[in-house]
This record gives sequence, C-alpha cells and structure tokens, in this order.
Amino acid sequence: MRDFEYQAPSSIDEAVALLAEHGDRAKMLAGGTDIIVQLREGLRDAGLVVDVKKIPELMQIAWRDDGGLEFGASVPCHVIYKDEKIIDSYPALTDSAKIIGGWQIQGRASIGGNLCNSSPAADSIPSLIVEGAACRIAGPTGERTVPVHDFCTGPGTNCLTEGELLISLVLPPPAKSAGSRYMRFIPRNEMDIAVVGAGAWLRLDESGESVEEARLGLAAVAPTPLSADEAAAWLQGKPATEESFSEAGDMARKAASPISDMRGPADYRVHLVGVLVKRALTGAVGRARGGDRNPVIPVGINRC
Amino acid sequence: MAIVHIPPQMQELTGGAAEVEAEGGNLRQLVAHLEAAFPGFRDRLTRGDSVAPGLAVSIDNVVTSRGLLAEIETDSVVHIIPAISGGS
Amino acid sequence: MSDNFSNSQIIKDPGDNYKTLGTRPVRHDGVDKVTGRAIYGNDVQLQGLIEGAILRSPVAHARIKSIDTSAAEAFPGVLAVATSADFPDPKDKVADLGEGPVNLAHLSANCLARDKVFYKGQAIAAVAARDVHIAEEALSLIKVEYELLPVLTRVLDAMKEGSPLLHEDLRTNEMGKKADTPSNISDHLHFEQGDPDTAFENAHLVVEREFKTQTVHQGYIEPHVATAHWNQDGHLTVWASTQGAFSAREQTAETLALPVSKVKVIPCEIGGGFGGKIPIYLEPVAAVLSRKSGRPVKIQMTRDGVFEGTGPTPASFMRIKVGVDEAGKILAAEAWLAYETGAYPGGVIGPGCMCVFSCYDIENARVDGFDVCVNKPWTKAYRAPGSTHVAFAMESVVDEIAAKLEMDPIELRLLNAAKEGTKRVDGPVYPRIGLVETLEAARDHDHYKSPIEGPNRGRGMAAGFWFNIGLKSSVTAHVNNDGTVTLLEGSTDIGGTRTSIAMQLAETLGIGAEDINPKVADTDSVGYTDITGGSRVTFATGLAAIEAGKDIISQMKGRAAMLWECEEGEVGFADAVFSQDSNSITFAELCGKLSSTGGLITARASVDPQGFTNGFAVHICDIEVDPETGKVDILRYTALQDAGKAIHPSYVEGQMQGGSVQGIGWALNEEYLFDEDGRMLNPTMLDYRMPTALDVPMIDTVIIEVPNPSHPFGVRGVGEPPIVPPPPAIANAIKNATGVRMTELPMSPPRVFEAITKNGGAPS
Amino acid sequence: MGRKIHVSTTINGEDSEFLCEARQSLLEVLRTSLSLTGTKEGCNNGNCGACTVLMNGVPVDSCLVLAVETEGAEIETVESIAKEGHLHPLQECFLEGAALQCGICTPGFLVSAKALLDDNPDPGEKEIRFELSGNLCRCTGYDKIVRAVQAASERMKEAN
Repeated sequence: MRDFEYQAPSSIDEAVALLAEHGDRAKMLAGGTDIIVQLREGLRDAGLVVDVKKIPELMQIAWRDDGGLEFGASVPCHVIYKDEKIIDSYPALTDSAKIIGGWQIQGRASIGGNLCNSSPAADSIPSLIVEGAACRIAGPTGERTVPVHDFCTGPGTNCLTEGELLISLVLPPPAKSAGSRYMRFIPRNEMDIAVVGAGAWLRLDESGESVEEARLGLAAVAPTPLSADEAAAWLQGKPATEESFSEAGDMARKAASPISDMRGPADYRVHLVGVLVKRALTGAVGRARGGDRNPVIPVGINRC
Repeated sequence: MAIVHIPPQMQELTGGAAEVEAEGGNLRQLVAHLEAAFPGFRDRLTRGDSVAPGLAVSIDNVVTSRGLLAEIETDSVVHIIPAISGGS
Repeated sequence: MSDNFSNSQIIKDPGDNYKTLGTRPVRHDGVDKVTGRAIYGNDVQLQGLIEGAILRSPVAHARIKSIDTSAAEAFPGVLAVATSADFPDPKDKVADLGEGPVNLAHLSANCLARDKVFYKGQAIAAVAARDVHIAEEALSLIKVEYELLPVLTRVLDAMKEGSPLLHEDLRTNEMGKKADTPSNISDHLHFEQGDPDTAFENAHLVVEREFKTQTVHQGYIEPHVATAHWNQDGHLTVWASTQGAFSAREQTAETLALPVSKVKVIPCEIGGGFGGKIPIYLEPVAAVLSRKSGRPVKIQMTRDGVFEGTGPTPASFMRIKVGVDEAGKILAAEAWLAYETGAYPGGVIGPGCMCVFSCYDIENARVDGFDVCVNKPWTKAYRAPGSTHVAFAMESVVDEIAAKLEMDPIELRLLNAAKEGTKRVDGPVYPRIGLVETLEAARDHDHYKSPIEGPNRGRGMAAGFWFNIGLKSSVTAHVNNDGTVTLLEGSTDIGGTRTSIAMQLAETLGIGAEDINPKVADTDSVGYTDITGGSRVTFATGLAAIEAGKDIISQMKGRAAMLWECEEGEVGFADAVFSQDSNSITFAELCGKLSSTGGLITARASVDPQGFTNGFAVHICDIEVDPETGKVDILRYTALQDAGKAIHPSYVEGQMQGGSVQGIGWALNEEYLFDEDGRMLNPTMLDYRMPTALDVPMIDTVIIEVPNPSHPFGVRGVGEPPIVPPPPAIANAIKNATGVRMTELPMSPPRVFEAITKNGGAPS
Repeated sequence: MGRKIHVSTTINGEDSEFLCEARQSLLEVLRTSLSLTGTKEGCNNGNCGACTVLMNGVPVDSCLVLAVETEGAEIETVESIAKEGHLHPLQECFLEGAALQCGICTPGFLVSAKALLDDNPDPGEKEIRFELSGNLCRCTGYDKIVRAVQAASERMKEAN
C-alpha cells in the first residue's frame, strides 16, 4: 500500500482542522478494520490518516441525565457488548456489536466506524435505527445532530461533509416494557457479511399482549440500510403474535430493493427480509416480556 | 505366458482383443513381444526407456515404479492404467 | 489421555501387541510450534534479504503483446525485475516431477506467463525491492499490453465443437493416442468391463442423474512463500514451504535448466498443503530475482494471489447411471465425467475415473472421463484428488436406489461392497481391504442406531475411497552413545509425521518414541524422498525407518558379538535387549560401548515399496435444515475409516476430523465465484467461506485397524479418504430431512432454499 | 520512501522502541523489525486470526493495526504465553491433545484462547467455538482444539 502521513489529534478542534485542511486526502482511522483493508487493496487512497482514538469524546461512554446513552464514535464493539447496562438498555445494539467480525475485529471495530463506513450491509446500522439513535457531528461550522436513518446516502457514502467528524451516538432513554433484537442471515455462523440484516424494536401496552409502538431497520436490501416505517406503523395496536410479526415481515419486503450479487440473489434477499423481520420481532417481544437480553450465539435454527 | 489386459482405448492395436498373452522376464521384453505381435504398441505404452507419461502399469495388482525393468512372472497379470496424482 | 481429548473408538486387529505403536506421545516438534519458535517459510531471515512481489494478469485470456518494466526498474528501492524472458526456453519437454508428468513449458509459463495468459491472476512479472511495499508500488509501474481473447469458464461450453481454443496445439490424448484435430479436451479416458448395455436392460431399477460441482481451494492458512539465494559460485539455495523438497528441487532445476546438484532445497515448516504445495510457483521467480540482484529474495503470495494464482481443484459435470436387481445387487453402472483442468492440461480426471465405482463390486461398468481446459487457474491435487466429485454423484445415486427399494443404505452398500478379489473397472483386483468392516462398524455404531427426531432433521451416510501410493523414501539414522537415535528423514512434515515415523523406528528397536530425535533434512543431507502426498508418508517413509532400524540391530549384534567373543549369529535381540547364552545387554548400554568397539553407528535406508493399498471411509451425519432460509446445520458427525494400524491414534483422528470438515466446507459453502469474464469474485477468506469453529460439531471417529498386508506394521495411508464422504453424506441427509435431492455443490442456503421451494416445500 | 516514525511501546512486558512507516502493520513490524516471527500471517486481511495478538489485553488482528497506533500500548504475542520456562496449560493441552497439525494457526489460537480463559475461566463448548470463530484452522476440524481449551480450563481451575 502507498505510504501516508499519520496524525493522532487529541481534540475535536484539532481533528476538524486537519480534516478541513486535507479534504478528501484525509481518511479517518478508528478501529481500522475497514479503512486499513481498503487502503491496502487500493479501494481508497489517503495522503493523511487521522487516528481519532486519542480524542476523549470519541472514546467515552456517558449516561445522560434523561437516562439515555451517549457513546463515543470510536468505542470498540467489545466494550459496548461487555457493558451490562448497555446490554439491558439496548439489546439490539449489543446483538450487532457481538457479531461484527470475530473477537479480534470487535476488539478494534467501533459502532461509529461501522456507521461511517456506510456499507449497505453494516450490522450496527439497523440496530441504531431501531434504538432511535442520533449522530453528533462536529465540523468547521460547529456541531449538528442527524438521525442515524438519515446518515447514509449510498453504498460507502454518508452525509459527512468536508472537515466533518462523527463524535458520538446518542440514544434515547430505554422505554418500559420494550425490547429489541438484531438478526442477520449469513451462510456461515460467524465471520461473514450479512446477506440480509434486520433490527426490530417494540414496546408493548400494559396488557403486554399488543404492540404499542414498533421500529424496524433493514440492512443489505438497498443502497443504504433503511427503516421499514410502513410495516412498523402497521404493527401499532396489533396483537404481539407470530401472525402479526410474519405479516409485518411481508410488508417489510415491500421496502426492500436488493441487488443480486455473490452474497445472494435479489429474490432470495427479499424473501429473507420477511423471515428475519418475523424472527427479530419475536426475539424483541421475548425481551420486552423480560426474556434474556444477552447477545445470542448465532448458531442453530432460528438463531439467524 | 503373462496375461496382459488391454484398456478399451488401446484395443485398436490388438484387433479388439481385451486380453492378450505375452512373454517376457520384465516389462521391456514383454513390450517388445507385444510390439512384434501388434505393431505400434511400444509407441503407445512407452516413451524412451520408461512408461509413457500419464500411464502406469499394474503387475499382479501392484502398480510398479520400476518402469520397463519391472519383473514379470510367467503367470503374471498385467494391467495398463492411468497414472495417479498425489494429494493430502 | 485420549478420553480427555477425543471421542474416539479403535477397533483393533486381534494380532496387535505393540509397545510404542498405538500410544500418543507428544510430537517431537510440538514445543516449538506452541511457543512460536518453529521456522516456517516466511520466518526465514537472512543477511541482506530483500522482498519480492508478483504482478498478476487482470484478464482471464489474452495474448501478451508487450511488457515494459523500465519504470519499475527505475523506481527507488527496486533491485530487480523479472519476466518470463529471464527463464530459459523450456521447449516441450515432459518430466515426472513428483505428482505425475508435467509439461515444462506449462510449468514455466505458470510461474511467469510467456506470450499468453490463460487465467485471471496468472503471474506475469515480479519485482524485488528493499521491502514489499516498494515492490508492490513498482508493480503498478509495469505496463503490459494485452490482446483480449474469448473467455471460457464452463467445462461443457469448452467441450463444444467449434468452441474457441485455449491451446491451438492441444490434441485430445486417448491413453497415449493423440486426436487429429485440436480441442480444449486434453484427455479422454474410457474404461469398460462386462456388458453394461445388456445388464441395464435386465435391471429391475435404473437411476440416472446429473451432478455439478464448483472449483474449490485447499485453503491452507499459510500462503505460498519461497526464499532463494543464487550464490556467486552458481549454487542456488531455496528455502521452501513445500510438500516435497526433492520435487521442488527438480521442478526448480528443470524450470531454470540447472542440474539438480546445483540446487539445494531447505524445507521449512509448512503451514498446510493438502496437495496444493506439491507444484512450485515462486521458487524459480525468487531465484532469477536473486541472480539479478545478487541478494537473497523472499516472495510471499498475497491471499488473493493464493486463490487466483495457485491450483485449486476442478469444477465438474457428471452423469451417473446405475441399474440394480430386485434385491439391490448392482448389475450395471455407467459414468460420464467432465473435469475442468483449468489453464493447462494434466488434471485429476484419471483418479476420478478410477474412484467413481471403487467402493463397489460391479460386473458390468463403463466410464468415460474428460479433462478440459478452461480459463481458470491450473487445477492441482486437493486431498484425494478427483475422488470427492465422483463420490458426491455415485453415493447420491446409490442412496436414491436404497430409498426406492426401501432398503437400509448401509445394507445396500454391504450387498455390493468391494472386497479382496473385486475387480476394479480400471482393471486391477483389490488385495485385502476394509470396506466391509467399516460399513459394518457404521451400521453397528450408536450414532446410526440412535433415533433422529424433530422436524426438518435427517440423517445421511456415504462411503469414500482413496488410494495409498508407495513411492520413494529415505532416512538416515545416527545412533548416539546415550541410547538415543537421531533420525534424518526426507519427508516434509505437515501433520505430525516426524513422530509417526519415529515411533516405527522406536518400535523396531524396542525403545521409546522420546528416545528418537527425528529431523526433516534438506536435499543435500538425506536420500531422495518423494512428496508428502498420496497418504504415503507414514506408510513408505515408515518402511524406510523400519529398514534402518533392522540395520542398526544387525550392526549392534556385531558389536555385542565382539564384547562376548562369540559369533554374530549367536546374538539375539528382543525388547531392546541383546543376548547370548548368559550374556545380555540393553540397547542403551550397548550404545555406550559403541565408540570403544569401532565407533558410533549410522544406518540408512532408501525404499521404493511396490505395495499399493487402499483406504475407505464411511461417514454418518445428522443435519437440520432451516426451511425458511435453506441453511443446513450439522448436528452430529461420525467418521469411520479402515486406517490399518494407527501408529499415533491422535493424529489419525486428526486426519479424519480435518478431512471431514474440509469435506463439510466443500459440501455447504465453499466455491469459486466467477463473473462472465473469468474474474474470481471472492478471493478472500471472508467470502470464500471455509468452516469456522462455530460451523461444525465435534467429529467422532472410529478407527478400524484392518492391517495393510504390504507393511510390516499394517499401516495404511489415512490422510485422504476422510474428505470424500461428507458431500454425499450431507446431500443424503438433506434428502431425508426435506425430501429434496441436491445435485449441485455447494449446497449453499440459496441453492437449498430454491430446491425446497421448487419442491413445494416450506412456507415462505 | 515513507517517513520513519519513532514508536515506544511495551512488548511481552519489555519496553520496546522501533522506527516504522505509517503504512506498516503491527504484524509486519513484529515479524521483520522485532524478529518476533511467532505471530503468523495467513490473509493480511483480518479474516483468519493467525496474526492475533493482545493489545492492551484485548485480542486484535495485528495485520489490521498500524504499528504507529501502538505508541504507549501493551502488546502480548505468542512468545509471551510460556512463563519462566514453563508452558502455559493451554500449550500443554494443545500438545497432549494433538490440537495442532501444521501449526501455522496455533499461535493465533493460543492467544485468542488465553484471552478467552482469562475472561471466562469456564466456557462451554458453544462459547469456545464462538469466541474462536475469528481464528481459522484448516487441518484439525477444530475438534481437538476445542477439547484442548476445555481441558486447559479444567487444569487452570484445579491449579487455582
């Protein structure tokens, strides 16, 4: 790979200044599990690599006064999924963090990096969408906040403009009698890229029998991960049953417009959307009713 | 006389015979004997002083690595088969 | 100990009463390998060492009009650039280089392309520089002009009349006879016995099916790597990661037109081969770069270079037809097999044709096999080369027949099993073999007898076969005065064979395995030894060790006779003790007296065993299919094999388990994906999906010790048969779980789901 | 030619300094500049785990770490698993259980397995298979590796 300059700024301002100065010749380095591969394979070119892991804000985990969570864009996955409180509050997120690559990848890869890489198949993005996460972005003109479902603009592209930097992800306080689950389908049981990924979040009414509110996120079925709003809205007020979930899955298929590639034919992917949405909702409702929230080892039928 | 099994693709040389008898204390003598009876046989089975590339000879169900010097008993059974490539 | 570390059962031969054989000592090279001290090919460090990189073709079929390396040569830090112009013209010589005959023009052009490229990823030029980054940057400065040619990626297309030709001069070889007109079909084999046509007419049931398999790679974790130093005295030293130091020496010497005496190959520890490290790719390239730069040069392939630029095992198309009577006796069988040999002739269709019916006693049979050139990498051996393809086809058809006759699949196989005296379709007759015993052990195994319950679950079984070749092996043994023996052997050790060979010498001498110090020696330090392959090392190199042991005993009897002033013939030897009348002395004690009775002893042996045996594997697996996704989950797996005498049972089990999991990968997910232009889409270990630890269960093993009559300890090769049964065993299990018969590998989720859906299967 | 950068770090408990280019991976520097060749390269792409090392106690693929990133970090490689001339229980069990054949993946497995047992002294078979799924082995079929890790965990519990 071609050589490049390396800088590790210790403040956001310093980082923003570097990024603004070098424009698209500058590439950000968090966990490096995507960018180093892309540089090595010549898929991306960099004059300057900006290591953002020395910036305190990007490495912090902070619980907000409202009970919500803010975690730095460069916090590695293994820190996220080892945090009992995060597991309990945002189980879909920890599902995702636990299956991005193997342990060695999770030791480095960050949720923020997964988001900024903006792959249509990114495992964390559907979970961030259904957990209602927003992105705190710093730039030359100051700070702005963007909902995660508006962050990606296409395969490998996002709304970050020149000089901008993702600082952290902000999650709303966990709701009562709510649960979430992320599942992906891959041919192996680990070390693979999602053929389809589905995140589901739902909140039950007092009876615990019907859905008061739901959110659905999909990966690898469109140029960007997306939020299946129609199916989610339809679930409102529906009984929290397998029937409703599989009907919601059928509706979610309509939101999918996948391509055929080496990871799976388009029609197969559309079919899988229904299957995974149903299964993710089933997992989410189990957690909403007090079921185990720990990440599930993705092996065996119905585990993926 | 040793019995030589002729694979179908060589039977054109033996007038269609699938099995012929031949004499020889080793494979070279056997081939010479066959060449006399069936002209062209030597060219098909041998290259220089060894068995032709891609072919192997099994004598009494043991594939020989001794080439044309492999010993042949008077009651030996000889097969001409493809050479096997390794693996593992 | 074995109980802690495996779920293994050994069915011993009654005559078995060995001291060392059958124990499980820690391997002699073990500590170096768990502490990181073992030196593999890429761990070689030399004074002045520089690094090389390879430029590979971006297109699958083209004429090379020109190569301009001037900019690369001028790039700072570059010390040498090489193209095929730096190789001697290989002519059209054919040489036997360890894995059968190889055309040197093809071998040379596969190391650095000459005139034409035949596949995407073929090596074209190489750069040596101060470090690999500089070398890779310089590669991008090499300008190559291509004249694109039509690309053939499918075997049946390449066989068609009037299809574009890869090699204008290639004429189909029909067992020594060349066809008159050029073709992409390099070889056609035809076997026939009995009268298949009439037998099919008389059959009660005839099943005929077509099958397809895709290109798969051996998948060793260590990339190919070679280091070469071309000394000013004209001697070339090569540090290689190879399955055969002498084979690598010959291939390198022939490619460079050097006498073998000028080439020394030092075999490093080797990070897996499975057949893929028999051919050379980098050695002569590193050599010419060293000659031009005057420095030692190391080249390691990138992982995509390994996938695209080395020899995987072929994709295939197969048609199988089998006819049986009411009782299930096979009356006739017919096979039509087409294998892709890839860029150049010389594939594995031969063994494919010999293995397709090798598990059965079939009176009337016909086999036609074709090796076909296509614009893909030049295929090479992969564990039981050619056998897994045909087993997938044949064992699926046999399973379907058993189902149609409502017979137990093992009983049907027992009824038709090959045994001692069975005449193979390619001619030879089997000696003592253990297929029947292995099938019976499977039938009686708890796994096969236990019920399988639950929806979408099924059990399947299949049998598999591979040869056990002999070939040449040498060892040298030095007896030390402390009662130990240093053993130099010529076989490279991929999976613990140092120890299995040392144990055979120990058994011969009646001493412990720990008293032998085995070393793999370079080509200047031990006698000629053929490749590590063909499941031959423990068998043939073991024979050499036994011979050397006998020589040591007879020499030491002479020394004992000197001590006791008796005739050598009066000295006996048993259980490591020499004796005569009242005199007796242990092996170790006598070692201590060697220097005072004429000096320490060296023994050596070079063998070329003519014995030729066979190994059979029978596998049972339980699977569950997810009907909504088509994904197959392996629930339980048992591998049984007639291993002959298991010298070191742990490593026999390891071969069975490792081969099984390679076969599971081949069955479920592994395949080369190509676009229409012949570009591989998935040349990474992420997208070429080899099984991870989470994809497989424990692999239970049963070793059936049916002794090999042509080895004093009854050793059979065990390395290769285990990869053969998994694809059909899993296909048969899928059939029993879902009612769907899969006829294409891999049986990946989209394929299985499509088949289930077509079958009106699961709700979606 | 890239500019050389000075890096101070701790490797296997010893202070270590080296010069590297920004583009050089930790794997490359360990193997070439520091002669720690126990860490192996299988894919140079984060997909096989042969190059696994511990960085600040966490397993990482050293092919996906820039050497310059290790400034101030603590790195542990396979060379540090055996202490004071004694093999670690994992190393003993890998040997006794024949959990290696060619051995090229073994250093990576040992480092990952050590991290696993340090983190969870009593993992079940599924946990072991899951946590080791970032390490590919092509020889053993994993059976003996999983059993060796189980046996080592037993041994370490008995020792404590």
